[in-house]
Amino acid sequence: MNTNLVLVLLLAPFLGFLFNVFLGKKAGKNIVGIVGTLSVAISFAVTLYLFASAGQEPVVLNLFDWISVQRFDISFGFLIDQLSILWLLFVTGIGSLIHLYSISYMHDDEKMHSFFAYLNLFIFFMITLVIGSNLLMMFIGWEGVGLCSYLLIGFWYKNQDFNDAAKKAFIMNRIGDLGFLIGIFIVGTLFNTLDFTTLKTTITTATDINDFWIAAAALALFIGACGKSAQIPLYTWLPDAMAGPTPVSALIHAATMVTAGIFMLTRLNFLFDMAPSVQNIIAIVGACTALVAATIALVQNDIKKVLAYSTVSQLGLMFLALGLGAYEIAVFHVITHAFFKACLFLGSGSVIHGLHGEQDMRRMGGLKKAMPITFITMLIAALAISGIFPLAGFWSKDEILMTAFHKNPTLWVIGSIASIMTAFYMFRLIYLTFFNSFRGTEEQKNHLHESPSLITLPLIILAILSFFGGIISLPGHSWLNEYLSPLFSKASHEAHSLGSTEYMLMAIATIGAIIGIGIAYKKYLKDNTIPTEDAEITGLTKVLYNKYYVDEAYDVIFVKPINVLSNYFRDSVETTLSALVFGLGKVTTRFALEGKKVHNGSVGLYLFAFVIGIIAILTYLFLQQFFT
Amino acid sequence: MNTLIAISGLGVLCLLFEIFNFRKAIVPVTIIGLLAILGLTYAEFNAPASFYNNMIVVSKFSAVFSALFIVLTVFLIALSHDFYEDHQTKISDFIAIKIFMLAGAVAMVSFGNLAMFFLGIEVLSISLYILAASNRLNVKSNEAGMKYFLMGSFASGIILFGICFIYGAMGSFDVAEITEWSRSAELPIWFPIGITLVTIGMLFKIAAVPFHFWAPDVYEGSPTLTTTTMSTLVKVVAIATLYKLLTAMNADLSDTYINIIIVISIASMTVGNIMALKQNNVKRMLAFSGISHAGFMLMTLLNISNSAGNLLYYTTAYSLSGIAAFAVILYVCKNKNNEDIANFNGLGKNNPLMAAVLTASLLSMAGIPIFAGFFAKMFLFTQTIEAGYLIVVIAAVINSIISVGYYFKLILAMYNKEANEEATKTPFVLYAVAIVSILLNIVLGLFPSVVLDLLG
Amino acid sequence: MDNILNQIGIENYIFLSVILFCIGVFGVLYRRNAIVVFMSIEIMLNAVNLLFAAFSTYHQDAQGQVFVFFSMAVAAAEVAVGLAILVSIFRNMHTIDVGNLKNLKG
Amino acid sequence: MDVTTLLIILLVGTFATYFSGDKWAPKVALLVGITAFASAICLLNQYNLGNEISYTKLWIAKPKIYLAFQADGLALAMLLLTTALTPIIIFSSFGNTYKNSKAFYALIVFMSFAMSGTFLASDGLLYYIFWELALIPIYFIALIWGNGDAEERKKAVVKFFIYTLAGSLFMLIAFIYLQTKAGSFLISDLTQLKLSSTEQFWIFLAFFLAYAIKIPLIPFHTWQAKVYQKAPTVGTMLLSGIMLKMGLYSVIRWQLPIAPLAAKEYMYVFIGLGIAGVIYGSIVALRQKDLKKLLAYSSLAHVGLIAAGAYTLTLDGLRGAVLQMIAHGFVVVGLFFVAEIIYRRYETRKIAEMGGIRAQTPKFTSMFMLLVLASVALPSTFNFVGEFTVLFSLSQVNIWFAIFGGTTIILGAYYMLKMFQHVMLGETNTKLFADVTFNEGLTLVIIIAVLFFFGLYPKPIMTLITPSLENILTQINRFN
Repeated sequence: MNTNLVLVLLLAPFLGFLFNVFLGKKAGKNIVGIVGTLSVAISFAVTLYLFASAGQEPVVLNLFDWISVQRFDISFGFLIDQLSILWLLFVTGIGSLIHLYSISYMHDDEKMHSFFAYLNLFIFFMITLVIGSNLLMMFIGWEGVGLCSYLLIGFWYKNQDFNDAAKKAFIMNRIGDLGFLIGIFIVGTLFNTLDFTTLKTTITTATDINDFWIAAAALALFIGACGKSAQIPLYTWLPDAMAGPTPVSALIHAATMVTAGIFMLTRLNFLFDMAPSVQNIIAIVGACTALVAATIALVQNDIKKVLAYSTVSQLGLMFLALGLGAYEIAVFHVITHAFFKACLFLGSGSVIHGLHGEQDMRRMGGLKKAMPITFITMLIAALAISGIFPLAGFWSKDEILMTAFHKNPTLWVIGSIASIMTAFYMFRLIYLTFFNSFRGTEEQKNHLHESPSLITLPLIILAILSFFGGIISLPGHSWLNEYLSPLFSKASHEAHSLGSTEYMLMAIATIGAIIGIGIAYKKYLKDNTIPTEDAEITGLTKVLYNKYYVDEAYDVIFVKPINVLSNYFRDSVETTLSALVFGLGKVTTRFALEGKKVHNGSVGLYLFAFVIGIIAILTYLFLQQFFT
Repeated sequence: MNTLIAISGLGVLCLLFEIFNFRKAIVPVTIIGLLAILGLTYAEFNAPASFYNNMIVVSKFSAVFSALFIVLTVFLIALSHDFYEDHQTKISDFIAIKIFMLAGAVAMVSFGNLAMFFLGIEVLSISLYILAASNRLNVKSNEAGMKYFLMGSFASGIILFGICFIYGAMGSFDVAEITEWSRSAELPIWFPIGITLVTIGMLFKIAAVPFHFWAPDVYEGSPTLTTTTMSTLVKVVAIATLYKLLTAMNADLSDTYINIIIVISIASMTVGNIMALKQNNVKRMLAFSGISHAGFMLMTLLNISNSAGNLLYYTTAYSLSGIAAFAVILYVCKNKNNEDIANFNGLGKNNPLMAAVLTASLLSMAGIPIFAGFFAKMFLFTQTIEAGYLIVVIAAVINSIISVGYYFKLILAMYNKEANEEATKTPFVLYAVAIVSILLNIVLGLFPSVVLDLLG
Repeated sequence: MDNILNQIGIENYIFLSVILFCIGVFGVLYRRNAIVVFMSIEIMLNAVNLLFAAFSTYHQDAQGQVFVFFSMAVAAAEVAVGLAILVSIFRNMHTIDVGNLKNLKG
Repeated sequence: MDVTTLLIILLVGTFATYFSGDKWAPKVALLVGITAFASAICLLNQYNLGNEISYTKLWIAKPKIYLAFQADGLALAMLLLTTALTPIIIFSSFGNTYKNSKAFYALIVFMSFAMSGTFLASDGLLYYIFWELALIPIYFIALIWGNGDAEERKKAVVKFFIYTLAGSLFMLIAFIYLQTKAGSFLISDLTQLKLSSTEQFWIFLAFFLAYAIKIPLIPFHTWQAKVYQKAPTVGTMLLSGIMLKMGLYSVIRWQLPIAPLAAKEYMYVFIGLGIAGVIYGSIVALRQKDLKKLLAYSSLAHVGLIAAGAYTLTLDGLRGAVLQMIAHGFVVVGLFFVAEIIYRRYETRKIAEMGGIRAQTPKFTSMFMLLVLASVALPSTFNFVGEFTVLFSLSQVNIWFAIFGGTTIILGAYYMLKMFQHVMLGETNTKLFADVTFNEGLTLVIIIAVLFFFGLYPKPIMTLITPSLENILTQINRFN
């Protein structure tokens, strides 16, 4: 394959970005939409070509030397292999769909051109992240997507709360990024290279490896992943990120960017395989995140918040898989999740669109007649995420749970509970949104309508994908595993031969899901209970509703102290320091004032001093004479 | 020798001018005369000799310093033209006195015999007493004159006493003989006492702590032009003479001496600078700054055997910037009854050129590159460190930091404050003197070797 | 040659003149009347002159005595100037008290 | 072309500017600046051709002082920075009118002359002279054309002057002492000296005082914020963009090679100091109410990191430091210019009185955003290259340094974004904010272009500076 192709793949979105930035306003909304979407579609086409034509061997393209340090040079280069192609496929694919969707969704916004500009820029950076040939190239993309997410979360910048959310997202990511950087430093120091291919060979062949430093590197990198992929303790930014327009939430905060962490770990699987201790940490963190997020999602009333937390918990499951060393399964779940979560978000977007910006599920209900397509698609996606046979989610989630069961039953338990909850809150969402009678204002009621085809088309496609997505890796013979196998240092653990345990586990999982759905059905369809208003929420629910008060805790533990410290430094330390410097001057002037009193103009005194001087000198002379 | 005679002759001439009523011509003629005499000195520079059985001994040292004195006097005379314009009748007297003072100064640096030294110093001092008190109707001027006179004659007494002891020890006034014997024989205790007393007398003249008390009062009280004379010419003369005296009497100073000088030098710097910080009267401030500079000049005595060049350079740089500064002060404080810093407010706008000159000269005194003052200090520090007195240098550095404080007070007044009245037109002479002297200063900064190599 | 000096001894001359000198100094320090101060200074100078004479005899050398003339002449000139200043002060301030000279200070 | 030509151009330019009168002074100054830049490029070209660019001539015989200039890669890099920023800074001031502008612009040109001299001089005393000379113009610029209450300004400026002078005088002593040892001030001789470790310690300290105040490192930074705030923006740009690089440059050029033993022995102390500066500066910047002060503290943080990098005594550290110097030079000038642009329209520097500007000014917003991103070292900006290299070198010394130093990317993002949010975002401001004029836009575009070009392709600069830095390293390591 030739360089130009890759450059096209990379630069198409960038050109789209430039066009929308400089000409977008003049060109008019339709052109903007078309250009934006096309530029991504081109990349998608190229990706498909690569996918079709690419051989087994990874291809490396080095454009030029970028940064040099004493130990090694870092080249500005790209690496095309199975993993990157796979990621490109759904990044650009879903990307194009969401662009398409946005054309209609953002049509009423006067800053549509900048919206598309940012989206294109995001795709550009995402591609860079995926095809970067070394850690630092990946880091460019890594920070770049962070930037775009900042820009898009704060897209409606007139609302300072949104801006705060954006800032929070960027800074939390930065915390992770520091970890990433440190990881890069350690890796560079240990192996004198940041290049993936070289690293792989070095590490796999290396004989004497300092386990501690490997672990340190792995841990640092994992912190980076936590930042991007919203794992405990750095997950709180993701729910707030829902401030951005819904397509953004779908693209960046569900399907693609947040999976960057998984991508990175998978990329560096050979490194993490060297650090089992860290893998355990990853698994545990993943499991906990899955559970915690799920519990929070149980009681949220903002439709997007529910989805956001479900995203966090799904990401948790993926990390659980990574922690267990089952990278391809994680990847599998990433893909399926991309399908159904994107679908869900876009669906919710369609709903919000239909209700003119209403996001509170307590103000919805009974929409299934008004917006049938949205309803159907979302239902499919919901079933998929709940893990109902034979939808995509079932396969991927099941694989994870099976692996967990084999490696560590407790984690399996946690995972299963999380997925049961998932089933529950997803259907809570479905029931509250689409069933029973409409609870919104009359005015909204009259305008209820199905969204235009530009919105529904992506929904349908994604729904189909989330229905059949599972086939790429069925137990027994998994195309995915074979496709990815060259990546992994350890022989990829073969798909479980379907024994009795496996079937039993599948059964348990399905039953669990059904139970979850059942409860939701009983509570929200039969009894038609509507979640209470914020004011009356009490007890455990209140704690969950307020996300365990984690944000508040962070505020108290980190943000406030820093600001207090800042004030203290500004008002006390600074003034003291400068007072010290001025103080010297003050002291001397003090002396001067005293001195003025001495020079009191009386000749007598002057002469007296004169004589004293003489006497002093003479006596000193004499003493010298005598004592020497 | 010829220099001395010529100068005295010129003095007499000035007096005659008054009689023949050539008042107008007096200043230019004197200046021309002095310049001619400068030529004479150049001749003497190449031909060292001694006259009247060693009463006068002309050496490179004396010749160069006499030249410096003459140059300074030229500036002073030039300034005096419009300074005395409102009492023209006395101008010839004043100029004559200045010339005689110059004669005294020359005698002081080229003495070969303590008698000559004493006469020189007295001629200088007495002329100064007169100049200090010259503004008869002004109480301050009187007071200044009186104070200076009392303390000055007291100091003369001390010097005389010292000379007497030296004579007692050596039985001769001839410097050459004294030097000889001071090297050879077991000396009576009187000799060091004598030297010390004379030194103290000179320290008084250069206003070193603790013999400095007269300086601020006298500087403040005297007419500005006299202050100029004191702070430039007289200080230079005194330190040069002291240097020559000590080199002549006992070339290698004993540690005792060195210690005394170190203490006095550091004390002078510190007291001078600190006291200058809180002065509102510019002349008074410069008096204290002069005291601190005296401290710096004393550092040359620490490495006495080979610091003649540095001394010359330092004094030249210092006096040139002094002349420039005072020229501006004369302009600013003309027909004002005081010399407070307030008078300088807004000079930067009213008269940028003069302001620039004053700034430059102050920067030179503060020792900022490229002005000569910086190199002067630099060379001083170098040779002091070479002589191994790092402490003194550090003290000196700390002092130069303090000194910036008050020099910049003036600069700030000029540029940062609003003027309180309109600019007055500047007489050409002031411009000329100010600019020429500051230019000389800068040139010295760019080519230090010119002066430095005169006394290698 | 046996002159009076040998009988008394040079030291005594020195002591005498030192004492005289100190008297002069103290006079300058403690008297406030300008005239008296002048006189004290004169005492100092004359003490020195005495010593000069003594030394010159001691050394059998005329220079000392010549020097005395110098110093006397100088002293005369000095005092002349001093008195002149004093007169103008008296004109302006109607006092000859040195202690009152305190306009210049600080 | 001779190395002195450039200096002569600038010196003559100073007078040309002054005598061209108030009306023409700005244009003449700009012309001079550009000419200087061109000649700097010529020098660079010659250097790349492999010519020795140096000039040595005995100036004063005793003590031996040479008129010695030498332009190696490092010096050239700094020279280019100076000569590139000078015209930009002059051009940026075209929007304002200054009373007695001929003097104003003459001083600017003179300052750039002095600073170029500092970077070029290879004789200790000559270097010191230029170092001091650079102080005079900025003193007057800040004093006469500064803003805010005259008394306060006076206080701040005088403090700045005396403080920096105090530092450098001790450096002078050190130089003189070295001269008495080596017999000349030439750096080639001074770096030959075999000083005892105690001597080195004291000399190192003397230098350190001068540089720590100039750079400034905590706790010697107290002059900075106030002066930056009070000085006219042009002055602030000169100070932050070029002048504080003089200190850092001198650390690399003079302090480390002359007293390496001390540098090695107390490495941790000085790195620690630098990093403390990073954290302290960032935290103080968080709660600043005045835009210029905030930027001042941000640059305190950045130079802290640079200094830390320089004191690692590794090639990466030095290289990163130099790269970061240049990057920071550009970005900080840009940011101060942004502050100036806002001031021209709103006549305030209080962040509280801004906000809601973005809606009115798409161009300005995006440029400002890009500058902010550069200053928080987003990858693909020049600052990232520098910061990455420095942090990497720190991690070589001790990983904890890298971790604590790395907090700059978090805290930096925090205060910069916070600032951006409160200055630009929010409900549309009632006061009208005209978008950037052509001049302003051009200035910013140039700066941004530089930042991003070298961010993606820093190789030219790296290849330029690396050999000379390797020389310096060999001098540093001559004791072992």
